[in-house]
Amino acid sequence: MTEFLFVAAILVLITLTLSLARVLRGPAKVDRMMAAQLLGTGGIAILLLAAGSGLKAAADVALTLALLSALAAVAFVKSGERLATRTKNDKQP
Amino acid sequence: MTIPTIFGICASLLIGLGLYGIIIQTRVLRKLLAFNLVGTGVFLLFGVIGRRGAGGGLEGDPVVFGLVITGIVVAFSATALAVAILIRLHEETGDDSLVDEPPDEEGR
Amino acid sequence: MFASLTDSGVLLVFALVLPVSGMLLALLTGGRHARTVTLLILLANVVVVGGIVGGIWQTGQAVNYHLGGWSPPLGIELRADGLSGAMMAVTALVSLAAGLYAPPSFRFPKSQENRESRMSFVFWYLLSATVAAMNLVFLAQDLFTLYVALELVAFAGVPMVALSGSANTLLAALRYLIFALIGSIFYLLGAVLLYGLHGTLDISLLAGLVEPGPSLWLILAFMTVGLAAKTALFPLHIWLPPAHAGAPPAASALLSALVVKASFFLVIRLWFDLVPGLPAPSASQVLGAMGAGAILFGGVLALRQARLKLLIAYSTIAQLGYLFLAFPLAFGMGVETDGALTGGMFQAMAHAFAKASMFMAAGLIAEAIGHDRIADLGGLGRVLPVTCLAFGIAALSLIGVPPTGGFVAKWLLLEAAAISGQWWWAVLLILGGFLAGGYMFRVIMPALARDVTPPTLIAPVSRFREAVVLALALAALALGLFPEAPTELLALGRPQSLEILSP
Amino acid sequence: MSTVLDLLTIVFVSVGVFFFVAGTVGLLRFPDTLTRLHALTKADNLGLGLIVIGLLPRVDSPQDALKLILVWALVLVASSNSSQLIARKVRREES
Amino acid sequence: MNTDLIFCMGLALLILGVAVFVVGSREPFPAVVGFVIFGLLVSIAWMCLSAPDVALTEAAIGGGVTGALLLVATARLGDSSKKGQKTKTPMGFHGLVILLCVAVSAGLIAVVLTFPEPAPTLALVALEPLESTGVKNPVTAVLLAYRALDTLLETVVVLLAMAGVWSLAKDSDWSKTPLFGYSPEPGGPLVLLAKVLIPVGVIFGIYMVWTGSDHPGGKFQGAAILAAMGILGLVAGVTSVPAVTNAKLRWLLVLGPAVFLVVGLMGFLSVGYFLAWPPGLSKAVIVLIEVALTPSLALMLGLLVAGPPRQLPTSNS
Repeated sequence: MTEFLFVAAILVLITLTLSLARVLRGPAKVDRMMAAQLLGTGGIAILLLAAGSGLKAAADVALTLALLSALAAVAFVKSGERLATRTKNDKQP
Repeated sequence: MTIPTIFGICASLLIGLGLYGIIIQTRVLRKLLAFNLVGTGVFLLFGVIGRRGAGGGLEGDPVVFGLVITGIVVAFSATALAVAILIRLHEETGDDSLVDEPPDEEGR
Repeated sequence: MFASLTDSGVLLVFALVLPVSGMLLALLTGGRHARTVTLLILLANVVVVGGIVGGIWQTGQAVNYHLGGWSPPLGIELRADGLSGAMMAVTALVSLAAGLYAPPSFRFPKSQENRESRMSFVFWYLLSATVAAMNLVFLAQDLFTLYVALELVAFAGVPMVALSGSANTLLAALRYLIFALIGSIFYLLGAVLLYGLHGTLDISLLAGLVEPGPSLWLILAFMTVGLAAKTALFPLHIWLPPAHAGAPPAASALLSALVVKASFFLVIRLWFDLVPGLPAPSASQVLGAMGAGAILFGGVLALRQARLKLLIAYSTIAQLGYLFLAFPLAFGMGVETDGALTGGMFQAMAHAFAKASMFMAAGLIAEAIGHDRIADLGGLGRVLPVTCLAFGIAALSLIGVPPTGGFVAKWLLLEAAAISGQWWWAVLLILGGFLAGGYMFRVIMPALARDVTPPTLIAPVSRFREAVVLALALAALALGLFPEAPTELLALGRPQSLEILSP
Repeated sequence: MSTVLDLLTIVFVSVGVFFFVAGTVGLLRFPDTLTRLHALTKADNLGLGLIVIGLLPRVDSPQDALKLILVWALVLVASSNSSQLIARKVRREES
Repeated sequence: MNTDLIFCMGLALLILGVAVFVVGSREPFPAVVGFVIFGLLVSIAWMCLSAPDVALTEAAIGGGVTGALLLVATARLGDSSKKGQKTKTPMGFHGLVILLCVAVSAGLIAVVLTFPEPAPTLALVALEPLESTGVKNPVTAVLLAYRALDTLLETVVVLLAMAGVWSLAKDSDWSKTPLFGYSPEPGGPLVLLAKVLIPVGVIFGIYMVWTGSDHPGGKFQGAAILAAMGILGLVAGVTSVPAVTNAKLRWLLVLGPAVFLVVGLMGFLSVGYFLAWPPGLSKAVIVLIEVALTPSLALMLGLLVAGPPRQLPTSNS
């Protein structure tokens, strides 16, 4: 059973790698931020799977991440960034 | 290949990569990010050493893990201080690189 | 098991607890009280350090203390040998002098009663912090505690650089912080690897465990380069001149006299205590070559500065170079010569007094005549005689003219060069003396000139502050007049290998 | 009994992981920001929720179960709120 | 090959990939987003290394609080630098730097691969007196008994850095309050979010401190979570910071370190050593110190992020 949970964790890890592509490509800041949010949720999922396989403390780490990923998103929105702006290097490929 | 070895190599590469960033990047914020990569690499390396030192029913060397926690807090304080200076510098000069300002003409 | 309160080891604890409580009290009381509290703490620190030095002197051995009763490798040990005692004494005196000199520079707002101003609060707070950090550097025996100490030193030094808040000083502070951070993280990397190899961070335990080999050389390289960057050793020096020249005079004095010595002291601990004599002689020659680069480069640039504070700052780079000559002179030919270490430490102490005096004198000059352009200092000796006298004595010590502390330092280094047959370092020492003479006389000769109209004073100079500056210069002189006691102190409580070799 | 619970875990976790994959594909393939936002909220809320349900049979105390559900609830609140914030701001900037 | 090994390898590769992106990305904003993700992945790596205490610290500080700090910093610094980008590094220098960094990494890998077997460790030494400290979490015993000095000094480091941040205020702003980010718009989903998250976070932060003596967790993790909640409140406009000259604020900051010092000095009287805890009362003393340190530390960490005291911006951005 632990094996199965690890396989599931590996699969989530692969989806994280894929959504990393959106962080890399942008184009708008909001795209990068959203992809980061998905990565955050994915990380939480991995930690919960670890907690399910007996690593109890992983649930606390997941809870911490859940609380703090919200902070990052809020700081981003309120920081006065123009979200829809594309970053400079994307305009000139 | 064991888990400590994997992360040991990962940490070594992080340190080299971060050092490259610190030297090459001209903007201070990017230097700080690179410095944090080096810091994380050093802490991970320490963690690897701690994991290797598992024994007596413990899954790692608690002394190492305690010190790493201290190190992370110290590195954070350093980053926060640097960011604060950087923002203040930016307010004064509108710039955020370490390129020289024209020096003060008048001695005080 | 029960250590009584009269044990001199307890004083080591108070050398840390006092300045830390000074920080807490300054934060708590704020305003005018911060100054009073800090000055009292600095005085008490002089007494405590005096007690520690007395303890080392009487027993002839290092004083140590196991915190919480836990002994290494699990716990942390504080240990004061002769080197620590001497450096702590210098720190206590210089910081007290800075505290006595500073008040007029950091006035309080007149309108409100006990409301504090930014600069005064920050300065007094950082002064206690500097003393705490320096004492910790000299006392800690644990490589990780020393890492925390290094960060404390940096976090106390950086805001001091930026105290005036101008764009130039902010830039200098930022640059300094980045060098300091990289330096300490590479120092930590070395410490971490040592733990991985030997399972302890205690210096004296490690000294019995380390074995020569590629791993050790890599570790030593990381730690030494990291610490050299923090000491502003050539070619990692670029951050220093703007940082030291831009701070208020009392802060510049602390930065140049004390803060850069912290990382130098750790290089000494590393090479002389952790791996005594293990590295190949060629490694110490590389350190010496960097020191030589600093002496020449710093000297030449000091010759070309137009402003007094910058000249003094570049002279710091050159004088720091001498410190690193101790390594090739001690280990360069495969034989350990004890005089080299003593010479290096003498240089550290004499430079601390002389440079603190010089920066504070420059501060008085700038306040009195409104600028510090070297070209317009002609005839200054007639209007500010005491300040110029202090500056002159300090300059003689930096040049290495007898009978100053700087002379003893350079003489001991020359002697070590002769004993170990390394004539090239002797040539460099003499050349460095000429350079220092050149840039110092650029200031002193015009100041003594009789045929020019002296600059007009725009503000009166406090006699008391002049006395403080002069006292520091006299301390540098005293080191040269009475060199026996400090020499003996430096040799106390040292590891066996070096004691045998001492004459 | 345990095989039934194991089967439950396998089914729910698998479907949860599937939603993560779907969300990622959406994030990569959908043409514009707001549809991507839509894909994202679906994925993390549903995917994580299913994984939590799948793991519930495996915890050994009610506190631990509560913790898992709390994590999910937090992610739900945080992501829906921040998505709303982001969407508002993007709309305002685009108009 | 085992699945856990495959997972760790994938994770290590992903960490390295994100790190390359953080260093290589041309613009600062994507690099910072990359860094936040990096922190998240590293905290999972700490779980792989069986160090849950560190994983919690990294999740709270490395990912969350640092992330917020850097995101706001990039926004205030803007996208382009006036002078930085003009200076091109010469090719020869670039090559030398690459050579240096490759050499550093290669040297480190060589040391890692030749670490002694069996590994030297203090695990057994640390375990032996664990019972006398009364706590069950050996990491807490390290931080508050065997190496309590490091922890005491670390709070001093944070306090010093915080004063360093304050020192950057303009002279006229000294009696003002630290502001984080921009002045918030009242109402909206943000306030709701803050009102839901903050109570949960505060409870969780306190739980973290409370559980720390026996299970993974402790004051640093708890304080970081509390600090994060404070920052969230600040951003949402539901909490505010008093002026840095405020006496109550100063008291609260000093409280933790002062209790630590005083209790440490009492060790002289009870056991005969500074920072020694009386046998039997060890756990009580450790818990007392943790409880006293938490609010001070949380405040320090939050104020580190909040920046120097500033005048409220008059014009709306």
